[in-house]
Amino acid sequence: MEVARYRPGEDDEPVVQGYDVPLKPDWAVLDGLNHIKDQLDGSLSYRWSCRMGVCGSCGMTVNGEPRLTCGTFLTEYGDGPIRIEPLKGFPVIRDLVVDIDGFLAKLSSVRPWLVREGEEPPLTTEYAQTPEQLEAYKQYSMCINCLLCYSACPVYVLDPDFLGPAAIALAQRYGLDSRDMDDRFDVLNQEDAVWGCTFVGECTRACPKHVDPAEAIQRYKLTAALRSVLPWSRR
Amino acid sequence: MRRRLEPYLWLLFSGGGVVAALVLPVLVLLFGVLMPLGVVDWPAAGHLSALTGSVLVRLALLVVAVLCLFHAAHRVRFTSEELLGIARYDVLVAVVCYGGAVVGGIAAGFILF
Amino acid sequence: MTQMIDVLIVGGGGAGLRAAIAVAEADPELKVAVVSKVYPMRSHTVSAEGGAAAVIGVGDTLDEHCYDTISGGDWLCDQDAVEAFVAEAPKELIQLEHWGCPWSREGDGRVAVRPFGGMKKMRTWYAADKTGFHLLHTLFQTSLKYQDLIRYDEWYVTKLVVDDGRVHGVVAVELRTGRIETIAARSVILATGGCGRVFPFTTNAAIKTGDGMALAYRAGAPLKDMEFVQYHPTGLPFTGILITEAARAEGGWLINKDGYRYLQDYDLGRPTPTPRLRSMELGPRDRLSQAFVHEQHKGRTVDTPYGPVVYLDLRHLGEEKIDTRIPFVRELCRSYQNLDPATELIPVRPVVHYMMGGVHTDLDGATPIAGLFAAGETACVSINGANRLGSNSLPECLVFGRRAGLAAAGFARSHRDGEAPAVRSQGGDERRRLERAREGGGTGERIAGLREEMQHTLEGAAGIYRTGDALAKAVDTLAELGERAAEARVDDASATFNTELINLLELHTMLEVARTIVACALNRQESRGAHQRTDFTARDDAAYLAHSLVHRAPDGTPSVGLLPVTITRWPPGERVYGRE
Amino acid sequence: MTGVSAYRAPRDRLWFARSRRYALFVLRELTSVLVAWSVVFLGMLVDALRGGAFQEFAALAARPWMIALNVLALAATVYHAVTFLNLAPKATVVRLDGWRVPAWMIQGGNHSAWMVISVLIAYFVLRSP
Ligand SMILES: Cc1cc2nc3c(=O)[nH]c(=O)nc-3n(C[C@H](O)[C@H](O)[C@H](O)COP(=O)(O)OP(=O)(O)OC[C@H]3O[C@@H](n4cnc5c(N)ncnc54)[C@H](O)[C@@H]3O)c2cc1C
Ligand code: SF4
Ligand code: F3S
Ligand code: FES
Repeated sequence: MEVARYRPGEDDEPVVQGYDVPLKPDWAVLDGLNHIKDQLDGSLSYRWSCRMGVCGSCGMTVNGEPRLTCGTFLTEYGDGPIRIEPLKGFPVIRDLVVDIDGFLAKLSSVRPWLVREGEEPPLTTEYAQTPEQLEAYKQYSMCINCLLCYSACPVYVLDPDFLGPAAIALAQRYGLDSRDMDDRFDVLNQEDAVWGCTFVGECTRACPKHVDPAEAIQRYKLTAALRSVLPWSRR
Repeated sequence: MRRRLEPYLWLLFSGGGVVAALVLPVLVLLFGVLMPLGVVDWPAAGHLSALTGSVLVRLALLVVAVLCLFHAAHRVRFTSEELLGIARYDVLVAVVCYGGAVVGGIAAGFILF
Repeated sequence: MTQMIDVLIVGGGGAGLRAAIAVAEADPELKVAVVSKVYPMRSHTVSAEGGAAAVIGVGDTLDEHCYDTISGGDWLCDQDAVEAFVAEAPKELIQLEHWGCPWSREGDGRVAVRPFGGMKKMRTWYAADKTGFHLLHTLFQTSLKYQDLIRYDEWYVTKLVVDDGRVHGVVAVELRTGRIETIAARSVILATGGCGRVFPFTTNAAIKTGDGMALAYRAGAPLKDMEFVQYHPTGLPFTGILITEAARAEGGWLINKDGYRYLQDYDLGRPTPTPRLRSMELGPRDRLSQAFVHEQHKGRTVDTPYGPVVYLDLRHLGEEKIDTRIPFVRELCRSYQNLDPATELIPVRPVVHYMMGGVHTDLDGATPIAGLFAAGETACVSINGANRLGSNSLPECLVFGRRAGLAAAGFARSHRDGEAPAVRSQGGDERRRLERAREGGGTGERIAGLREEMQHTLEGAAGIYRTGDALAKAVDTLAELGERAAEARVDDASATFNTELINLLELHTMLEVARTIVACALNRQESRGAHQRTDFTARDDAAYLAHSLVHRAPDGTPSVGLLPVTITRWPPGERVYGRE
Repeated sequence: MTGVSAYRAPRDRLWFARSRRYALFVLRELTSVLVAWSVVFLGMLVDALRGGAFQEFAALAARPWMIALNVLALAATVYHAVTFLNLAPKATVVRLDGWRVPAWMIQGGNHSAWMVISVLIAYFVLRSP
């Protein structure tokens, strides 16, 4: 495995370090990294936790492609070498660890919570929602914030101010929820938001959870355009 | 200001994309490739003139031309910004691109009417 | 030195975030902070699959949920806690619905429920089979609404500042910069989750290292019922990835190498084609995991490179049901086991899953240390007793997260004094200790080797079945491992994102917790729920209808005592499954 | 809070050459240049018709470089049509009774419409007077 190392203060830019890792059929790339950390070089830093593809922390660039390392297997790459780099498009804090605070700020900016007007009903009954209404946004609620889509999107990589695929998909997740009363037009109808996307579509390809953020964005473009043409129509 | 324009530009772009997809390939195939190569004969000039004689057809052609040009302008704007990294000059690029489309549209209008 | 925090919450999982929102809602004037060693939405609550139990259905009653919980816990639950829990759980799940949680629905728009192990009625709410994921993201995203909420993301808490029986704050390392800070606080809530990583084979994420338990224990608070470690009967071999109980609730069967539904041999009822509540595959987890060990001894399991397995059979459910009810199970099997459960058998074996024990608290999450609270898996309010029922834990995080939040807010409001001198002095000591750990390097063995040795010691001595001899030996092994760990080798002297230092600190906390598990298990000379002694095979209510309470003695060794169980309305009885 | 020492990769000038799919995307976007050319070309045709210079136009169109250019334009407009009509269902999610019309149906509909319109245009152009 060829692993990009970056030690702030020591390196001016990432350098590649090679390690010999046994090729075991059951091993994910993450198991390979753990082998390095546990047996060969304790100073390698990277994030991981659930190793079942749901916590979203182990995204890295594997042979040029953004992948979840816990769900990518060594055997996919034959005898190697496999090159592991941090996710593209983000500042690198150390080794394979990138700075994602920018994304968290973007996420907060789209109001990713249920917006209601008026009194909240008592805690004895739920809001009704049919399976069809659930289906309307369900897909967009599956995002694990792994940020592979950002790393795959050239628009984001060129311009870090772009609101980006996952944040817009999550805005749509609430926007299309039958219980929500906000359309998030003010934040989404922006040049750095949906209009920044040129529909490269790589975000959807990279997404391990089939969220299809590209679709979420294009749908909002139509919504926003219709809303602009017919100002009295809300959603 | 730009923010409020963006949705309209996108509508024009999308409309242009659809129109371009539906009508351009066959026209280019006929007039640009098959006829010049002699695979099919050029129709009589009179027939074509008659076709474009009707105001309705000419209006339709104008719409097609304008939309397609807008479509192209929009894409050229973004692609050039992405390829050349000149997004910071977006306003200028936009003026040039859409301006080109407007000029083209006016020219089309002159030709047709 | 930073500002004075009113309520400082350590942990951004289900319990921690629920507590934070409760405080923010109750009193916007209070300064609330959440410290978490991972970004909150990465917390392990995200992995919970099956569901969350609360009574809503017609024909179900609070008393029945209480009874299922108490009998499931082999009468070691505090019944006043269970009653409070059961009564508040429905409100919490509805609250979550109001915050947008995408619960699965019935055709008419009501929330749907499914059956679950050890539950007599269908009362488990679910969001397909990603319940914890949706719950956590809903909580996290809702918490973003409270813009005054302070977050310390990727900060690792190393110590509680306690002076004169009262908590005054915490010391924490910021991973990104290596900065060591003392955060002064009027009250602290521990919500750091479980400690499955002290075992070698677990469903738990890498972050589940029992930090909160060790923090409280070192600060002088007792831990409770640490011997009760839940094995989940269906983990995938090698990875330990969990195949949720929902797979059995939807009708999956457990079969041995002869294709025989072996649970019928272990007093869990007769096999029926469709699932029956509290019977066979829907029995409680302790009994199912124990049945596996017996099958293994009878030679009716299948050997694989990763140990013996039995099979979970979902084939008869059909593709459509699998895809709508338990799609994540199929996804996990495909990506991690390379098989399709619609047509193939899933190899499974028992896997360490959940910690019934934890920091001793009362019904409001308060520990014996003033101002210190605990909630979630790290706490032991004692609703789980000797064995937790599946789907009780997520609502536990919510109910007691909220309660702890409100209680801590109350505490902070009534203690408006300024910063205690201990903050500065203890903070300084801890900083020097950490700096030494980072720079000293250590000369001994690798962290990973020590960790593995500890894990195997625990598995050998404190697994599904335990004996006094093995436990006594483990006490010595762990003490010796503790000494070796103090000398462990650290390659990484960098301040920036030094995960090796964190690994070392986690090893120390795990060793601390491991020693309490073994000590409690050694002390309890009976078999109850998840604690099965082959040298004391019967339940002994006369001597042990009591919680284990373990304190840290001044020399660092655990000292175990007993504390009576609160019984309100359900006197101890026999645990009956599969029979009417 | 951003650490002072975080490393930012410099702008990658050749990002579009890094993967086949990026290149295909850029190609898709660049079809727009030839779309514009096609409009210009057809404009010239109409202009020639109305100015009575049809023969000159036909001669110009028959120049080899012109044919080559138009073959390229044909390829580009076809590529544009295929990609654009395929992507259309992304923006327009159609639901009937809560049932989401699958993308392939919308795409199929789009492509059928394209064929029908093409045939109609060809018919009107080629129909002998
Ligand atoms: C695979 C799996 C499936 C499960 N399925 C179900 C189910 O279907 N139903 C059910 O009811 N229960 C289920 N459970 C159990 C349930 O998910 C957990 O008990 C519960 O989520 C624990 O939540 P928590 O908030 O206590 O802790 P966690 O979610 O584990 O959060 C711990 C938090 O503490 C932080 N932290 C820890 N140590 C430190 C430190 N030193 N410094 C700073 N921060 C720290 C972490 O960063 C994290 O934010 C499941 C568990 C597993 C493992
Ligand atoms: S949309 Fe997909 S790729 Fe992007 S962050 Fe979410 S899960 Fe990851
Ligand atoms: S890759 Fe980027 S440009 Fe749009 S469609 Fe996806 S966000
Ligand atoms: S480790 Fe959690 S997604 Fe890979």
